[in-house]
Amino acid sequence: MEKVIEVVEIKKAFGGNKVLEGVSFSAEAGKVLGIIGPNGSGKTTLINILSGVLTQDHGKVLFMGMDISHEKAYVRAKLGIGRTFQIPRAFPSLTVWENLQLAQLHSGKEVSIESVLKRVGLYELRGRYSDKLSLAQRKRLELARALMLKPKLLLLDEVFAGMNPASIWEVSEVIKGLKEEGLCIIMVEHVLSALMPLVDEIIVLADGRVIYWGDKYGAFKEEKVRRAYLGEKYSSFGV
Amino acid sequence: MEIIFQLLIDALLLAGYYALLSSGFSLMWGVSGIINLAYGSFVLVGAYLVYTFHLLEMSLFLAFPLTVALGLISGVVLQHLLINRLINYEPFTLLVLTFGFDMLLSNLLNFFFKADVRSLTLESLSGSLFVSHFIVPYNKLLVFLLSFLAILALQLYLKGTWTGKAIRAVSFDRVGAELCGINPGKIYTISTSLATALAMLSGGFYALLQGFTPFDSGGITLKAFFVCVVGGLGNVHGLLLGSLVLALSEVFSGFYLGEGWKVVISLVILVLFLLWKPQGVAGVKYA
Amino acid sequence: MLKLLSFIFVVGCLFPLFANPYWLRIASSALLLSSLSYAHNLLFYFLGYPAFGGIAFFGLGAYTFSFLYSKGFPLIPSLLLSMLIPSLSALILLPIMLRLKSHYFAISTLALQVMLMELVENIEFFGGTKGYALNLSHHANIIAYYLFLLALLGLFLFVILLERSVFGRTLKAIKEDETASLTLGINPMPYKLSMLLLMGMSLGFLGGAFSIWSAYIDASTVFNPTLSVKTFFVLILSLNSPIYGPFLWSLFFEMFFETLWSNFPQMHGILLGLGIMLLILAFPRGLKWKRS
Amino acid sequence: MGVIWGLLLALLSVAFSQDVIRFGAAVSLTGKFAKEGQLVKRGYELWKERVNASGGIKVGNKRYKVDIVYYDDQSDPLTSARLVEKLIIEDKINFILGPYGSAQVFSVAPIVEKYGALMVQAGGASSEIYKKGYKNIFGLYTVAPFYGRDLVELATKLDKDAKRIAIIYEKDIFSEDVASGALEHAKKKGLEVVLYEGYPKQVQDLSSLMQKIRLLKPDIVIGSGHFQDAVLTVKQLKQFGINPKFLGLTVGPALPAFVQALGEDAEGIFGPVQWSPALKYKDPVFGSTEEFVKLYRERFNSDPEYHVAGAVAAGVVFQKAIEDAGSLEVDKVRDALRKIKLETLFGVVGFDETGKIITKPMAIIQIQKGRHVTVYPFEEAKPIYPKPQWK
Repeated sequence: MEKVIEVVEIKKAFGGNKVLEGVSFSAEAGKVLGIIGPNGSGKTTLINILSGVLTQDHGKVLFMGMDISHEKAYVRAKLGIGRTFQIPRAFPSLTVWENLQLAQLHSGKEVSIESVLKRVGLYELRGRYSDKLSLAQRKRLELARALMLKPKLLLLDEVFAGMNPASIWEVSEVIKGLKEEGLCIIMVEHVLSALMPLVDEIIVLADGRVIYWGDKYGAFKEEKVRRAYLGEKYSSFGV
Repeated sequence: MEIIFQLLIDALLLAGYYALLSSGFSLMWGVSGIINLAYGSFVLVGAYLVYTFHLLEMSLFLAFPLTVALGLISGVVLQHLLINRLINYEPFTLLVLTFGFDMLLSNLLNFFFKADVRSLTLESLSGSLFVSHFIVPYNKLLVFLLSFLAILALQLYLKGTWTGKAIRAVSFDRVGAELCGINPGKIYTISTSLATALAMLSGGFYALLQGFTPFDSGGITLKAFFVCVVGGLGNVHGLLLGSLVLALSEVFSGFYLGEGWKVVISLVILVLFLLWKPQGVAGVKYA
Repeated sequence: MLKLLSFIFVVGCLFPLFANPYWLRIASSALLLSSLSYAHNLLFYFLGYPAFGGIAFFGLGAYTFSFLYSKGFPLIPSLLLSMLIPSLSALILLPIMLRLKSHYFAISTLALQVMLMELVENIEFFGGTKGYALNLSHHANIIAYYLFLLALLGLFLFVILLERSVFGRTLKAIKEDETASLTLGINPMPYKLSMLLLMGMSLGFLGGAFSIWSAYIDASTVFNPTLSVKTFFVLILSLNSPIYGPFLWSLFFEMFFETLWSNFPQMHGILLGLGIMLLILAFPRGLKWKRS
Repeated sequence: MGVIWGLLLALLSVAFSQDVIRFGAAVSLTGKFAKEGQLVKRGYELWKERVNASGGIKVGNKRYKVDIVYYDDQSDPLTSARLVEKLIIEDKINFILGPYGSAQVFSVAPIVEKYGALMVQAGGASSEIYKKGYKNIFGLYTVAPFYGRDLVELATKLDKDAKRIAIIYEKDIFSEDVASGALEHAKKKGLEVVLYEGYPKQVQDLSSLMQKIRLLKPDIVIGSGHFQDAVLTVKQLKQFGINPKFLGLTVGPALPAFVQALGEDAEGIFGPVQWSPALKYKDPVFGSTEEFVKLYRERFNSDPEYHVAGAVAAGVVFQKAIEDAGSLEVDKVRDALRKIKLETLFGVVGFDETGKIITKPMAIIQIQKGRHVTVYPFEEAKPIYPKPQWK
């Protein structure tokens, strides 16, 4: 399988505090890669670097074999990298439909708004202004917006956070469907119960370093992972 | 060659005054984040007050403290009547409010004092001190010393007293300060009234230094803004450094390029700093 | 929307035929103020940048026009150049736009405006402190009036189209959340660039028309910060009605303050300052008319 | 009986409802030019009172009283332009008596020309005003370059080896014009111009300039500006201990307020003037210069300045032109003004096609023991040279 995204020795620091200290990994089409780790381990920064919102201090990002390390965010979006935000950023003065219409115009891809809205379950709310939506609905809107780009790589930043179980199930189905269609999906997530069924591989980030990358079941056997995740005292708990 | 030293002396004297002139503006901006465009008019109100007191045969030793007292009171009034109403709206609305207030104040001054050029020329200060072939006008020297003392007093107050520490705490982190039981509202009022008092005090010195008209306020506010942007907010080194840069640029461009270029050169420096180093040379807080 | 536009067009064209010079002057200054507001709104309402110092390009247009016209250039080419030069120089704002937000952006553009004023006064080549006295024909006032009317109608139509178009919605997306719009494939640069050029161009044109209207211009009149505050005063009040607001508020503003000026010129400055304070205190978020 | 009453009433009404010619003037009553502006207004008022006392202006067989509407332009050119526009379109006045200050005249002229009104001004001397091809603008001041030229002429006459000259000027179209006249003449006379520099109008502190002058040690200092500039220049020259042998300042020295402001320090300073009370001319309204000066001294117990005399002359010239034209129509009065050749207390008044006065020379006064004395072109008293040191 050809690698959709490859990340080589990514380093990033804000002022003195180093957030990412040499992160490397890759992911293929049709695979879901989960990224977990305690707060402040650099997960969201990593997503921002992959999507071009931030630029790394050091290291390379390859997408479908092309080096996009220094491409701007809107160029990466056009290439087919869609993303959602930890705190949803819908455009308040535009309706749901207008949000997607904007994405359709600028992505230049032939994707029908109606089908995407139906897929994420927002079709009935298409005329509503996005600041009138609930948190979960706004997350679906962001997912829909990303799908308008006909993405090959989808970056989901804690899409399940704050969602009720029913929506979690629905969105999981959508993600499964996308996976079958051959999308490569990277999910940063804390809701492990929802994440585990979806992912093929897991990366555990701690203090800006990858301390585990591999099959999802092996992750929690690792002593380092438990200590990083559950803290010193409880690391041996429930072994 | 000694003209360079002469210019440096002039710049130093001017820098001392500019530090006091912009201290109020910097305090208000640093603590409550308000850019007070009416600051220049408060300086002029101070100048006209001292001028009027002097006309009424009042000795300056009484005129200045009275002006400072009036400054403290008007600061409290300004904060409660006007600023507090818009404090939680877009900061831009405060900009428009203070600009309208500046227009009101300068036109009121024009209404009462007419647009004639006034100045406070004291016989004792009109001469100059000749040190070998360097010249130090008495009025500039006196204003330099008094400004220095005033800034020292301000520093002692901010560093020494409890309220002073509270003001500095609020200026660094409002939320943090609030968590330790400091009521930011009260601190804003104190800092605004302190700022207007400093403005009026420096207005009195302005009258000693040169002639003034009701419509000089724009130029004064711009100088204070320059010092805060270039020097940076949040500490006295920024204030002193910013004033020195302003004084040096004015004195040297005035001498080598001509009087007209003083303001232009300082504005060019200001815009460059706004572009590349908005937090200023020694500033700790983001401007 | 278009009903109001055609109404303004008809009334506007016929107005000078039976208005005496006094009312013609009030109408002209109202048209000028509303056009200035619409021009500034291209950046303020559509992109969220309060170009407090936008009047710098108005002044630049006035100086370009007067400089060329007094050198013998005919009216139309001078007017065209007085659109071109300010719109190109508006690009100076681009680097500032990229780094500074909201009221810091406002202050730095104001500093730019005052700098331009001082610069123009210091360089003899631009007429120095003399400024320009243009000898114009008797019906210069009428020409200026129609130029202002043309500017208003043009900008008014443009704003209406912009508000409805996808281009307009993209601008608002960039204004509301530039990062999010980036991830949709929107490159904000060409949008900011085009709005800057448009604002510079329309302000330059208004500067040229102002020179014809006032016949005498000097640095402190056409770079006057009071003009910036009057414009933003109108914009703040029309925050919630970008289509009608600027036009109607300008009409009210000029009507009120112009008659005020002629009856008691002394009190004009005092009441203008007081008026600005009272209105901003009363409507900090602008008057709520209609969610247009 | 009824008939006589009717006649009497008719006669009375004619006398009282006598027609009025309204003139308009936007003058600087406050601001930087307040001193000079108030004197110009005083000149207009003196002319008005005298004309109305002697029955008013005769147009054809009717007599018109004179009324003047004043506005204060606060020494700002734009306000001046707007106020004159207000005079023309709101107050419907077509005869404009000029404002004080060349910048104000420069800003008002296009407005007067645009609305087809008519202006006679005795307040702006800059030659720029007459380069615009205006038809309805007439000025009684000899143009500014003569101020500078005569000062340099006098300086070189008094002292052959005074070679180093410094010229500083307020950046204003009058002061720059004077400075250029002085510069041109200084070069012609082979003087070494060590400094030629302007300063912005609103500046109140010239220390940078003073440092330069102190360094250059010129023999002759020419300061071109208005009243405030002259006072500021003297104060700062003294503060910086600069003692030029010849000090010439425009506008300031001619005003008594100059001596009041500076006292001792005003001694020996030269000032170019448009007119001096020592001149001898006849006048159609005041009889002669002496009679005017006597009347002025009795009323204001001080010598009249050239600003007052010029303003009075402006009124007299306007009046004569209206009487010559025998009508109130602007075009007819303008043609009468163009052809006028009138000896007034201010001097012989005659205009060229641009409206500039060409028939009146300048004079220079010096402050001696608190009074100004004409020392050029004729010597009312010996000029003191070099200037006494600052006390």
